Amino acid sequence: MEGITKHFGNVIANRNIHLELHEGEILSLLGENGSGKTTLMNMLSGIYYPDEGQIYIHDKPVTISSPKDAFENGIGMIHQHFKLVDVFTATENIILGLEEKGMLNLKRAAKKIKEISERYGFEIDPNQKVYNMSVSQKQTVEIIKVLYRGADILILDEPTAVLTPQETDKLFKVMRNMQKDGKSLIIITHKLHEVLEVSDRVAILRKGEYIGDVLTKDADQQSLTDMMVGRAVSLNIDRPKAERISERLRVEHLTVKDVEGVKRIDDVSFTAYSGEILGIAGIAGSGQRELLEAIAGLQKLEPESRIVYLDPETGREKVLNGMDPLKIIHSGVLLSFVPEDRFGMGLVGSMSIADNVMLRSYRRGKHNPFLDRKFPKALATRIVNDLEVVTPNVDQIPLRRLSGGNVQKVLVGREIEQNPSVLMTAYAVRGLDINTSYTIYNLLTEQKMKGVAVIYVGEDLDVLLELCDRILVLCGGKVSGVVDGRAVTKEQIGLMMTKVGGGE
Amino acid sequence: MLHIAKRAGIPAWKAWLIRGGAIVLALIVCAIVTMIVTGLNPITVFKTMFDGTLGSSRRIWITVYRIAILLGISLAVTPAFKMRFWNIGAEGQVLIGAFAAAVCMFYAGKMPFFQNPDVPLAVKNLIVIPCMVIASLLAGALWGFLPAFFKSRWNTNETLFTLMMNYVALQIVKFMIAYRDVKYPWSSNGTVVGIFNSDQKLGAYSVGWLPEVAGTRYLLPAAVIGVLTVVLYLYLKYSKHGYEIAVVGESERTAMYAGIKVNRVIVRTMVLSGMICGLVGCLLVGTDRTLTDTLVDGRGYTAVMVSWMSKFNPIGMIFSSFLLVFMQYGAKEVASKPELGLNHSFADILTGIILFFIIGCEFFINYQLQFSRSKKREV
Amino acid sequence: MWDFIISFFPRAVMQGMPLLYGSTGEILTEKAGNLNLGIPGIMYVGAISGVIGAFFYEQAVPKEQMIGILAVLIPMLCCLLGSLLMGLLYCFLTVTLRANQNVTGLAMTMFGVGFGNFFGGSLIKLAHSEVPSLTFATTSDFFGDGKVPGWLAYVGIGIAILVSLFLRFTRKGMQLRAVGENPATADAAGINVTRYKYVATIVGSMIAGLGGLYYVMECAHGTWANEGFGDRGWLAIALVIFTTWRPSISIFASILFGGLIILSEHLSLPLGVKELYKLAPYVVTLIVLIIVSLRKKRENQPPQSLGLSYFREER
Amino acid sequence: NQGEQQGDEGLNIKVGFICLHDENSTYDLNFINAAKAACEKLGIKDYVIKTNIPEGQECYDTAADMADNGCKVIFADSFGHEDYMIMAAKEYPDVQFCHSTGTKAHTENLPNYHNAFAAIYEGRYLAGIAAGMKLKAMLDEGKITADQLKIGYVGAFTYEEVVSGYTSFFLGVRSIVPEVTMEVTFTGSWYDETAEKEGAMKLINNGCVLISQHADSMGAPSACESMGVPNVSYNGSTIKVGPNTYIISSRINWEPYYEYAITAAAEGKAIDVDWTGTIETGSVELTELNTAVAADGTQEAIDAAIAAMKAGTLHVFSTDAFTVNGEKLDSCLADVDTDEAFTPDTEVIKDGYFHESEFRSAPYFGLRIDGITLLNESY
Ligand SMILES: Nc1ncnc2c1ncn2[C@@H]1O[C@H](COP(=O)(O)OP(=O)(O)OP(=O)(O)O)[C@@H](O)[C@H]1O
Ligand SMILES: Nc1ncnc2c1ncn2[C@@H]1O[C@H](COP(=O)(O)OP(=O)(O)OP(=O)(O)O)[C@@H](O)[C@H]1O
Ligand SMILES: [Mg+2]
Ligand SMILES: [Mg+2]
Repeated sequence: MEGITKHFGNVIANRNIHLELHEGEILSLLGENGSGKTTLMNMLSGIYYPDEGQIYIHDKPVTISSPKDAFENGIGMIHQHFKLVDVFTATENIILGLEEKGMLNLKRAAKKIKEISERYGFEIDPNQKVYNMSVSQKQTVEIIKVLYRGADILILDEPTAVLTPQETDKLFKVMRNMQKDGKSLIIITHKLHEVLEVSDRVAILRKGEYIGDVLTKDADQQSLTDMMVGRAVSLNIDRPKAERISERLRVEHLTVKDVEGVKRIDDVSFTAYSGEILGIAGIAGSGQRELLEAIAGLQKLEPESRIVYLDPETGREKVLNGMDPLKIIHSGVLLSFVPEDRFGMGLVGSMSIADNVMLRSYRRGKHNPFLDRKFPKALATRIVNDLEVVTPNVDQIPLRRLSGGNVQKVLVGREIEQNPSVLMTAYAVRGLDINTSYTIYNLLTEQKMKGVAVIYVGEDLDVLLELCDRILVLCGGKVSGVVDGRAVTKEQIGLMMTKVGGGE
Repeated sequence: MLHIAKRAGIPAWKAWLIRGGAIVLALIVCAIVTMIVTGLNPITVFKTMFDGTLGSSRRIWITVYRIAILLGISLAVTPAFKMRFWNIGAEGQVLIGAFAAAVCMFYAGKMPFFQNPDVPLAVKNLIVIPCMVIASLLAGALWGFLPAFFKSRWNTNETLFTLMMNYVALQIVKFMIAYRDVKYPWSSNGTVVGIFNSDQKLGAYSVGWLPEVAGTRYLLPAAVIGVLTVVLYLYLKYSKHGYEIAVVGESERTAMYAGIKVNRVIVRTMVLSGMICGLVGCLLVGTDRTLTDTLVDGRGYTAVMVSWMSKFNPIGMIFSSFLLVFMQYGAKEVASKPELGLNHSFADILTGIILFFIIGCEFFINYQLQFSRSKKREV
Repeated sequence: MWDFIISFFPRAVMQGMPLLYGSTGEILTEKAGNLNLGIPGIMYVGAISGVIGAFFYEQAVPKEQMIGILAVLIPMLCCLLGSLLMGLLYCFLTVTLRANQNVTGLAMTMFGVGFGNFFGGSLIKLAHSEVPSLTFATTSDFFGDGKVPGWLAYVGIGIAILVSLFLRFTRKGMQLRAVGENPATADAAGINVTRYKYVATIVGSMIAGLGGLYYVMECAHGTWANEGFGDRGWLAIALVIFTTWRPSISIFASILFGGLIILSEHLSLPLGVKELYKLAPYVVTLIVLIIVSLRKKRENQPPQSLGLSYFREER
Repeated sequence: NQGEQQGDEGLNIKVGFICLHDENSTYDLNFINAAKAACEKLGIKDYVIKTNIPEGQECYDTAADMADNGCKVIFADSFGHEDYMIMAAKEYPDVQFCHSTGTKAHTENLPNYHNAFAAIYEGRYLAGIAAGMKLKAMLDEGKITADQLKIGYVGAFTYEEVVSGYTSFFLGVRSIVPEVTMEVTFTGSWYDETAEKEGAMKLINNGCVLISQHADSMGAPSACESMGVPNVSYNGSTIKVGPNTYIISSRINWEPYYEYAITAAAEGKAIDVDWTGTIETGSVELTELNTAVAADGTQEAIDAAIAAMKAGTLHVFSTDAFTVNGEKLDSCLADVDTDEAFTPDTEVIKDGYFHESEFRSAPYFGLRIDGITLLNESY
């Protein structure tokens, strides 16, 4: 790729980028959020068309103006957000868009899929519907989709963000198999240890510009980070021990079923203490979301469940069972919750920052049917200033126009401003770059020191191990164990995530 | 290569300029179409339209009334739309409200108390008119409640549900009109029930008729709708309910997260929508003093477009309603000139053209066209 | 009883066919993610375009010299052309200009019905008939005798079956469904979303337009009168949900609806009861709507992106 | 100002016509054509025809607007317009308001409000003769047997206008074929193509060998044509729809009335409170006989009947011609003066026949005579 430039409105996503990919290599693309990695790759895969610049394959100039062109040139991309049709089977998704003659022959396609999976070591049921699949199964479908088309160049955009370490290892194995097969791969990931583990070479983008590349064997985490951010950063998380530790939230025999009647959470019991961060680890979809939502009053509980809140001032117990979020607020329980899907739950994209901040507090003044906008605006301004949110204003621009990190800061900021006594966060740093992530870690630690019981659901085990005081490991909706964050190793947790009890 | 990009945002004045331009363009196209079809000078045609809608004080009042009714229905559908609830059932909600008001008016006229000439009319109306208002509010509310209830419980498709409810209301009204004849099979009445309480010899004369204010019966409904516009504007923009509606419209899960009872908001908002529709129905019956199955005359659907065209802004709806009323009834005026040889469906064609332009122009507000410069490699 | 069924069934089929055409067209359209509420208007335009074709052919050629093939083809082609243009307009507004589909559809219905009645009225004037209607006695005889469903009814059933097979068993059909479910995915898979949406919607419009022509030529046995078609277009849209997006089921459902429309005329109900009875098609639709939503089967849900416009660079 | 321009060859008066629909409705076309013809004949250039005026407040508004604009005679064509015409008549005493099909003029006692209708039962009787001749011919040719002598009639509502119509038609048929019986089905609508068609289909399936109708669409004629059953039409010739089945049609011609009323108004003469057009005034017409279908001698039989009518020797509703519940009537009270309860008030049988359209112009013949089965009155 030579001299690639791409604008979005006034934003320059890529500026004059030169990037090379050699045959049979695994290249890591590294950069902060919004540095333009996805955009660049999207131009390779034909989703976007560059404003300027030229792409060459085997030194021949090519024009890629649609995904079809990309396939024809042997380029396949696994997108950050899966591109699958929910009501289709794996096979249907895989052959989608292929221009073969004749009637639809799903049997033949299924056979070919079996062949491919055997060759690279996938496990897949070709007739399973996507809406019944786990995240890693969906990703497998995505990869096979690309291989099925005979791609020589594979692009994987943050494939590991949603995988367990074990699944990640499996994926890396597959990637190496492909590499042996002579294919070239580009992988985007924010996890530096993965970069170091899997790739041959690392290319770095910063603010839409190409900074340079290094061979992986010559690099380490610190040097990569420095290159990415443009200055030296410290990579340590403080983990002070809080003094006033007391019981805050007691969960007993919590059981939650989904609409189909399947138990998503099965007899979970634990206690969260003020002044500590309780980490929750688990494979994606092991019940983390349901657990937090159940506490927040957004799930229907089975009768044996009990959620007890201990009031920090009076010390009295309050049972939260059967309360909806409104009742919880009204009963004076100070519960804050940062959900994983920001716009799907928690924020309103088309409203301003101030109106979003108001979401938690608009009920103030019980008997006044009208809104008080002054207070939220002041609060929003404070959040913007305190957390360095980059935004033109707080009461005009729709939140959706802000960058992902800034949106997340608004969300976290609002929840902290509730002065909670329990703060739950789900994947608070998903998709955020290192800098922003650290800001958030510090905020959480600060809250812990203030005596808040923090529950932190995370995917990056390294962070969990560095940040949390205790870690509760979930496996298939059951508690696999609760361990001390200072004593446990990554491997132990990994084992517990896949097997209840962790192999004893 | 032509490339479409989303605009980062556009100043409000520019957006309205684009919309204004689209309307002007649409009017030009309408003029050309009229010219082709009738062979007439478009100026004459527009003059006829102007004359027909604003040519005398009576016509102005009628136009004001029509605007008020269309505006009222548009206001009614707006909260639901803001909530992304595709209520195309205003037609039925207005009609059923009108029906309820008509029933009150009709049966009041049959009661001895209201036939008693010694009771002053003001007293009678003080009883009947509130009854009519309440009855039509309730009827409209029911028509709004049903689709909302099923939507909130089982996510039943509301577009179709409300559409079907329109027909249910229509058939009920037709039945009511037919029923009157079934009961009195010797009647020589047609498909109409006539003006309610119109027999001057009876004491019930003019019971339930909305009073004339300042010499015109149209002032009262227009004033009611005027007040309603302001109230709804404040409600949507500054009230807690309005805020909840906006949140639910954007994301139900976010609303739930914030402790908003989504089902309750959906039902509450649709009941409100239905009630406003019902009230409009009551105004129609109280002013027309009769009930026909063509009372609403498709305005329930037109209102959907008015509301959307104005970006759900009640103030903007005043102008959109004016534009549509002017075009529809102006074109009817043109059609009623025997020498032009047009029929009234011409109004629908013109309105359609205008709508297409307004619908299309939103694109230029949200997106921009760019000519991308593909730079060759400099070796 | 049996006699009644024998004489009633063909009537029900004839009344059902316009609905079948309309719903098949709308299903194809909705499978591409376009909720076309303009179908009622498109059916009017289809009908009047066919009528215009038939009118001028009958005017131009004396009765004895009319050729069957031409008498059938000219109205059909005119009808297809008229509804094609309407479909094109809808696509241009919603796909290219990404306008709101609900509003566009409603506006198209208003326009289409007005268009039909306006040109119907103008032709009636041209025809100088004593009663305001147009009659194509000769043309309609080529379509059928008006007693039992003619060949165009079988064409309608054939189209419904073909569309069913197309959606289920062909590659293009699968890709079309993908476009309606998740256009971003389809796009990334190299499917030309815009083209699929255009083609499906336009073909759908043309099928629906034929329903209008069917009504004029068979149900009304070759007479056009303004407003004669009524609100059948909306019933066709209701059928789409009624049949959970399956044209094959729509064959039976449309006959059922057709029967419901006219049953009261054949039963000799008292007038008042009859007005209430006319609620039947709507109430039945409401009940089915509720039942379908109660059984939350994934496959019975509308296409996921139905009603939304797609812009590749949106996120 | 158009009025000033015209020379002295025509009447200098401005006239307004209010129509329920436009000329694409069978019903209104009759009025519109008559209005144009009358104005042309009288040399009136300054006239307005307002179409699509619903039977509600808009009718009053239109009438008042016409009066404001200088119209001196205003006509309305639909039953439901009546109340609103009366309302306007009270407000504009200098303007003549003429209402076709209405019933209230003779009780309202307004000097400037008038009703008009035509003795269309005479026309239907004559059309019935043509039908009877056809039946007789079919019987003679052996196409049907004597026990198949059953005819059908598609009516709109169970009102007197319709009852009077189908009864006179039936009496006409029976004057030729005494054994005939008739089935009547009602559609519950003045215009419903599908209902009329299916109603006719039902009658044909029931064994009716000839169909007539009193409803406005082409439904019944086209059903007859596809089933090959002879049809007697209404409102105008439907020979194009049914070249092989259409026999004849009766219709009202409104032109004589319009001429009469406009001339009277222009000359300052009083207009009849109730004006009934007859064959003699030219208001009741038969359209051209379709000789390809009609039996030989039909024209002669009709002409003879017309002569007898004019001579006063033939009365359609002669009490010798029909029985009710098996008995010949010598007295009948009809509801001529409209009131809420439809109480009969006037003795209408005198001199051996039922005096239809004499005490007011609109029909009031509501008797259910023997030989006719009403399919929709089984409640
Ligand atoms: N569709 C779009 N419309 C507008 N701006 C966009 C769009 N896609 C990307 N951008 C902007 O382009 C820049 C680069 O975005 P890109 O998604 O390529 O970053 P990234 O490096 O992949 O980030 P991340 O690590 O968060 O995935 C950002 O500033 C982003 O806001
Ligand atoms: N849909 C959009 N339309 C217009 N502008 C957008 C859109 N999305 C993003 N932008 C612009 O792009 C900028 C960067 O957005 P993006 O979310 O990619 O940031 P980022 O660099 O990834 O930031 P962060 O690291 O905080 O996630 C925003 O400030 C915004 O102005
Ligand atoms: Mg980002
Ligand atoms: Mg990215």
